Amino acid sequence: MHDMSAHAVPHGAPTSFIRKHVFSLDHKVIGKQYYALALLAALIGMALSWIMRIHLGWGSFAIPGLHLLSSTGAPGNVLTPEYYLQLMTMHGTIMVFFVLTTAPFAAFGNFFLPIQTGAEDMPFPHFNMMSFWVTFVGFWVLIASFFVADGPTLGGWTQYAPLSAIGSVGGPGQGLGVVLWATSIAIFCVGQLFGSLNFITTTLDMRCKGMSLMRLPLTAWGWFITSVMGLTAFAVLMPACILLILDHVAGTSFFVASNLVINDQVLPHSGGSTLLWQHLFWFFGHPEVYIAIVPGMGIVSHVLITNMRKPMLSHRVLIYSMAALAVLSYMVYGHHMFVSGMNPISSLVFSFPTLVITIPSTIVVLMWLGSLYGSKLRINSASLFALGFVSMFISGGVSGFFLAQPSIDIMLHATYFVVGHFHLVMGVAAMFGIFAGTYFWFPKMTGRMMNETLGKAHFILSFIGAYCIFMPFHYLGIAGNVRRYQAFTDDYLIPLIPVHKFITVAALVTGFAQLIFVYNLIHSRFKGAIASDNPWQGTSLEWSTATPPPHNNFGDKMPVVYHDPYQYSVEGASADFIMQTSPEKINSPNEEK
Amino acid sequence: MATTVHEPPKHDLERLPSQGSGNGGWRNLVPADGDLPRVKDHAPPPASTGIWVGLAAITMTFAAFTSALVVRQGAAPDWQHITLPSILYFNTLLIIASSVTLEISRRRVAAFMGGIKDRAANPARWLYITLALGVLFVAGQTFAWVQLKSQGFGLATNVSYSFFYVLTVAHALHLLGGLGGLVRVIAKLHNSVLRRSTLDATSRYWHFMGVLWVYLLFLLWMKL
Amino acid sequence: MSKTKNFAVVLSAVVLVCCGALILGQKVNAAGEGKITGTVKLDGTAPHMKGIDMGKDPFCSKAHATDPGKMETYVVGSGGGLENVVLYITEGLTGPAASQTATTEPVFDQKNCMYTPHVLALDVDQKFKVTTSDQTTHNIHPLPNPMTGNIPWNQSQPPGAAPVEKSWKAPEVIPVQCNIHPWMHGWFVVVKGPYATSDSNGAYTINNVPPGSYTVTAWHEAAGTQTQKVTVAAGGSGSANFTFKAK
Amino acid sequence: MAKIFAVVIILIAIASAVPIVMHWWPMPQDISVHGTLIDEQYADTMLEAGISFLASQFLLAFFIWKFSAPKPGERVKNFPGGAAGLVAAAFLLVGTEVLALGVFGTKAWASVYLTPPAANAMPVQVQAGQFAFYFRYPGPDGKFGPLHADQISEANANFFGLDTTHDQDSKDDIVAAELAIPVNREIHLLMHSKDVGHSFYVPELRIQQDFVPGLDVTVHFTATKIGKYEIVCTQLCGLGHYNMKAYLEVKSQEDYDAWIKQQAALQ
Repeated sequence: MHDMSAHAVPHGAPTSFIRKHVFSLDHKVIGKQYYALALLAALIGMALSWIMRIHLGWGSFAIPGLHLLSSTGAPGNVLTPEYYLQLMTMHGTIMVFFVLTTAPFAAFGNFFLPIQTGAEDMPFPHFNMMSFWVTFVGFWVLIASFFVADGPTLGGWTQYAPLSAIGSVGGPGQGLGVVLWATSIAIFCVGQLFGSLNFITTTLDMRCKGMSLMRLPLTAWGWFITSVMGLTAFAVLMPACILLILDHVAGTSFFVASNLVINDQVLPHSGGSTLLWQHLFWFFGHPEVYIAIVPGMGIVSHVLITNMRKPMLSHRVLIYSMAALAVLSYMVYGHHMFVSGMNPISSLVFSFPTLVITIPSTIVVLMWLGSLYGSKLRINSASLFALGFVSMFISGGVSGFFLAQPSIDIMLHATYFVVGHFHLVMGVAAMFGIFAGTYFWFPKMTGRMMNETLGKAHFILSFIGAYCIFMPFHYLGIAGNVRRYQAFTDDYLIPLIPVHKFITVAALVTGFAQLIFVYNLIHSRFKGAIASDNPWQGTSLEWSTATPPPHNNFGDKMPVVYHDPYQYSVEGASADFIMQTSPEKINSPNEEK
Repeated sequence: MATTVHEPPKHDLERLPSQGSGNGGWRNLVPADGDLPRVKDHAPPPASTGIWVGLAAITMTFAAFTSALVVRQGAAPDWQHITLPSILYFNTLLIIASSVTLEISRRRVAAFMGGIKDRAANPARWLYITLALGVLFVAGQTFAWVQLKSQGFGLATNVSYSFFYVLTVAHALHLLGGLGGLVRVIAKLHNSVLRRSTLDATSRYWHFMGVLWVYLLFLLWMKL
Repeated sequence: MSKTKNFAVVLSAVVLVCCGALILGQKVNAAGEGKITGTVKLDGTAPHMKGIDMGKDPFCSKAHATDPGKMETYVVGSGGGLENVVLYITEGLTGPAASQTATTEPVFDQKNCMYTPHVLALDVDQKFKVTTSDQTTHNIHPLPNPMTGNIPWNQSQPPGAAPVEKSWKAPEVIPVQCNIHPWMHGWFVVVKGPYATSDSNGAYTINNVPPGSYTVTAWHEAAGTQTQKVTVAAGGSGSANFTFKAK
Repeated sequence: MAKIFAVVIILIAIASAVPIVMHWWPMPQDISVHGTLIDEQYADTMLEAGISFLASQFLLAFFIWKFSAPKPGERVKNFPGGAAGLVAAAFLLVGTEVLALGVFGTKAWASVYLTPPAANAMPVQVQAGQFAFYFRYPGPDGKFGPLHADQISEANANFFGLDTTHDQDSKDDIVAAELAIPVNREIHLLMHSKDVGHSFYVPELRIQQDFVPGLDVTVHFTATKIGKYEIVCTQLCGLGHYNMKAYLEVKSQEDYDAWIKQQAALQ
């Protein structure tokens, strides 16, 4: 194990290929590895959503070659009901855990947090390396469930007990499939705990000279707050998964109640608590939503500031708002359980903090809008995606008003309204944050620029496409369209099928737009224009170092920080931006008074 | 025993050895005008921050187990009272004793690093004793599991036993991590590359395991 | 040298003759196979079969618009003949008749949201097909006891999907149900050796029974099992009639 | 590009709002007594959320249009009122808004969950199982017989596990696959799950409640319009989840009496 010290250079530059690119201790390589994993996971997740959308629009359409994935799940290339649910569960799990958690947090955070704090590396590089490789193993354990006898689990990414805990009598994939799922998630939790440990310690202990906490850029704050949330949330999900696995393999009764009858057989379990799983899961699950979105808020603020050529109206207010979101996220998890048989008084108790959480969210949005006023906005792929994030966050946020109220939740719970809400606010918004970060930092990460024309085309198609997919979801929900149905056979749902067809077409088009991004990413990696050290005229530490950064981030000389992070358009300054490392004296800096 | 202790040079020599190294402030004491000479660099070694972060995560995990136990107990009337194997109380004495021996060892190393050489006699011996007590504790826990199992009380016999096994095994697994840390500290001490922050972090972890065990014992005694 | 050669020739000849005799013996045996026939009746009035409410699936309720579906636990024909009784030999089977696997491939169809037939008798390792004639998705979920060596499965069949081809490894009475249409219940009765299922009049014929004396067992899903001793002469037939009491 | 983007935002915002503003897309009709409160709450929320949505999207589009092409030499400006003004606005506007919604919403919630059912409410038990609902009426004696999990047999249509030979109370219990209820009569629905989690959702009735295995939950409601409605399951319960449904038939008292008589004969 590595020596837990950081004052000396953490580790020398590796020479062998394996230590350089595979089992690397370098946070930058680990960040790129996380990014690659998230990209792979996102492509798989997107392909799954295509299959589901085609099935929902045209239920009898045979998708060529689908039987190769599972001959029993898709006989004649048409999805069976169970396989639809199995793909849906995998889509949700892959997207939430292996894309939305890894990309904005683990990938970008790993690459840029140490650089932005002025550190040579994370304090525990071996833990950092393990964090990635553990997550990697977790991913393949999950993917492996596609290839076991009954296929993956069909219980949904929330895996409500007792369906998830009774074993294969519950349906295809509920035996080994669930065990693999829970194992994968428990492994994933371990990986993220290692990661959070490093992130928190980096932020607290590894800052360079002059880098006070308030001098950290908003991205670093986003990652720091997220890692605190991750530390507490994943530490709760892991024991929940362990108990779930024990219910399967050891015959315990944590989640399975007495006298349950399936196929006319009384199950051998007794006394377990159905709601226990929901409490444990949502105690993790709601902070998880913010784990996905808070790094995006940081990235978007950072990108916007650089492209607006002015700082946010208030640096501190944004930080406090993000922290308030994090704290409140633990007090509101019960709003997922309004109609789940919980004490109706608790529903009201959970409802108020849920409504209160709109206040910090509104403040964040108002800070973005207010800062946009009077700016010198540059339009490029990165800033477009950041502005798109703001739009999506608003749209996804206002539907939260409805779901926060138990009385309206009676109508909208478990309908497409909820699906639309969380896809906009957590899925699309977080994805836009990832895209903004990618277009913004790609030059620093690879040394080459991305193609702007393709980037803008990618943006406008994704923006319109995402609204065409997810806005109609809300209407479907208002009409009472239940989620997690593989076909709509109910009399009142049949008239809604044309809407589903429209959504399917929109989803296919939007999906293809993402292939433009993949092409742009790969093409620019090898053929893009060479990037300068500071292509966007940014001020934070990642722009003070070489492109791409050397092994220990800053070469021979460690940076010294003289200013708050966002000194743009400072009156009387020599340029429209002053880097944090510039010793230039400023008469009236953009700082908190 | 020819062990020497080596500590890299420190910036703030005025710190007392008994305080350990976790008492540093943050690096954010920066005047807004960028007046660097007034900046005090008090960042603690990452190991001492890291260990608190790690302990926070472990605390959350056991808090989740505890709340699961409370909720599950209230969910159904099938909760059984079980008599804890009496060896657990003996094990408790072992783990408390191991904390004491580790603390003695830590103080000796600290004293040595602080320059008070005559009190530094054989810190490694106390580390070995701690290690032995830790191994004995795990052996004792294993004995308790085997004993219960031989009486016919398995993991799935009743939910009380399920929680008993889950909590004690989870604690033992975490304790094994602590034993690994102790082995590492001993190895470093022999190679004269031990940092005080490493020893401090390991001993905090170890003490925490002791506190956690006492808490778990109390919880099991009260609830089961 | 030549002696060895001669020996080899003689040995081959002996082997050939023996094999020929064996094969011929089989044929002779087959020619002498008999059968067991009889009828199965239900004593007393047939129990009332509850109707099935198929309202939740528009296809099913439409298919049964004129003829409401009802439970098929007791299907009694004219004269009290009991349908869906499986008759098979439990004692006395020896040699190839016991180990041979039937080569026909019976079909278990899902038609108008019911199983046709309601009871499908099968030989061990005999292949069978599950097909669907309905314009609604069905799910086929047989529930064998895993301890027997039969592997449970659970898969759905959308309209127009290819038949599912399966077989069972061990003798067992296996209930099968559709998870999507909870009223759909049927049975796979897996037995060793020749078998028959009683028709709507309660009549049955077990073919390919070598001469000998046997115990014939009649199995009904609700009425239970009965056994009788039967003797079959070479090329002739034995007879066994069963009478069940409704439970 | 900036101007195209601004126009796109405006168009999307308007297109999203039109079906709601023009009442082209209402909620399903309401047939319950308590539904009025929920619908009012929904309308209020829609108004406030809609205004917030349109205002912020328009503002975003306007700022993008206006500030994306700065003239050379132009200086950046600060928002009048600054951060403090905006924070105060957020607290005042959004704070009072959500507080009001929360307080008024409590009334609607209380009408469903915090009031006990009337003494003369008609009890009906609903059992959810993979993948069907079954309903049990207590019969003339007004008592439900006990359930025996080990006697449940779908093959023999004993869905609840009733022991009609031994349990006196079970003998006259009526089991049906649809929920028929008299109009304008309060129903006390006793919810029981046979296996996993399910949910009881009738959009027209403004009722959604999960079945919790091992815990019997109840809801009560009064239907006010005669008709046939669908009961669907909204809690993922397995492969047949999409097809787990039953009908709610709200009948006049006479029709209901006839129906229950007919069902009793079928048992």
